[in-house]
Amino acid sequence: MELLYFARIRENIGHSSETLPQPGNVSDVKDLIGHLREQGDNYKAAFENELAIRVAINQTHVNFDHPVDDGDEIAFFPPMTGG
Amino acid sequence: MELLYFARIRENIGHSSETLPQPGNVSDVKDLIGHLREQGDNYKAAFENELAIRVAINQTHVNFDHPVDDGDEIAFFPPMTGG
Amino acid sequence: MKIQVQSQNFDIAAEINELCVGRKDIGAIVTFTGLVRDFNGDNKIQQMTLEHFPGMAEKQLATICAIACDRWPLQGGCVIHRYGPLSPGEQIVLVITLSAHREAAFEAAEFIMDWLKTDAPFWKKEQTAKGTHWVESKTSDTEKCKKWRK
Amino acid sequence: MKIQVQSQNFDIAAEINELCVGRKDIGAIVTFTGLVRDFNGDNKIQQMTLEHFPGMAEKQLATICAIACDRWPLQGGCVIHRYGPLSPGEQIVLVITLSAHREAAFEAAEFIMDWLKTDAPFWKKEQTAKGTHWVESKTSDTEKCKKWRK
Repeated sequence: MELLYFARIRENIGHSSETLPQPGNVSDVKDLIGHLREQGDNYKAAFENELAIRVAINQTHVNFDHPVDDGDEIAFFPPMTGG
Repeated sequence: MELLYFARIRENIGHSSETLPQPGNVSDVKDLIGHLREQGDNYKAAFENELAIRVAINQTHVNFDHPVDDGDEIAFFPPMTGG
Repeated sequence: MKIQVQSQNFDIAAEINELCVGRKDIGAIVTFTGLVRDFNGDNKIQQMTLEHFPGMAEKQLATICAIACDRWPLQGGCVIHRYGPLSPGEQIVLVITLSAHREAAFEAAEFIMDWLKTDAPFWKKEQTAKGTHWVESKTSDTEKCKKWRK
Repeated sequence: MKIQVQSQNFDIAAEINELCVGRKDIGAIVTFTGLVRDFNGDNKIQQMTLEHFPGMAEKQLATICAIACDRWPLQGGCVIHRYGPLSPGEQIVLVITLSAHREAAFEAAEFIMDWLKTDAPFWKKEQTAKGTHWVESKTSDTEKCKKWRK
């Protein structure tokens, strides 16, 4: 899976993208967030507050219970503040 | 009193302004309209439908029961259609 | 707010620039431009002529803008209304509102347009292949205006 | 509707002209321009940087515009959103809506702005004398967006 990070989440983590083979115990967005939180303090900070996280799979907004697939592009970002 | 006519009312009457000494029996707008209606078919046509007449005295909208004075500028026009 | 009643055309960009130049406190600019359409219902419009009541037109526009400034936190704006003969595609009216916040700018511009339609002394005459006629005022415009009284 | 996400500035007059040139069926043009303000609450802003998600930003703007076109009788329009570093006074976003009727043009422009604020992947970072910080999303923006769901 291709992971993308934007804005505060990108800054917390320290990079804007990475490729990750789908972990065996990860079947939805919530699982993936749980997995990422274990990857270090930078990830822990990035994903600490679930209310401040938005997810898009293949550029479409999804909820945390949406399944993830190894071929997906999964983007994490804070609530949007454009306009 | 200085009378001004605009748009359809001006066209019905045939001129855009006239000066009229205040008639003795005219004390408000309604009286004035009644007086003007007697001045010929052109005036009759102009003032036939009261719902289609708006009045401004000295450039301020007024109702038909507003008093008129010899020094007033009194404008008659149809409902507005600008914008 | 700047009020102008004129026969000549106007330039939206120049008006925005005049209002905003050097300012950094404005968050939102809303503009409304009204144009002459080539159709009104089934009638193909060849030309439109706008008659107005000089003096009172400016006075009414100034009153409408003063009410808007009282009701919304505006940082400026303008209303320009043309008169005289106009062809389809030509600009009739421009309203610009400036505010720190978009909601105020949107609402004030719509308010000014709604009131202007029923309260500013302008009258439209349309010329079609069948002849000329005065445009009737719309009940819907009076209704739109009433909604602001709440 | 034309959608553009770009770092360079835009020219309102040129955009209106591109949309309207040669047309005589348009009655109303509404434009909304969002600008960088020099204050956000008590913080004096030195610079703002807009980050975006390329690809998804255009996609979301196109979706919002498609919903607007479905809901109101629009005759065209555009949305231009900038990204990158911007100084106070600079333009951020432009929405233009064209319609035969003013109400549709006003409502559609406001709708697009309200949705764009909560649904288009852009993030603002402000630079003040105290340092930089990400702008928090506003509950009021989410509320404004909800009102259109009725």
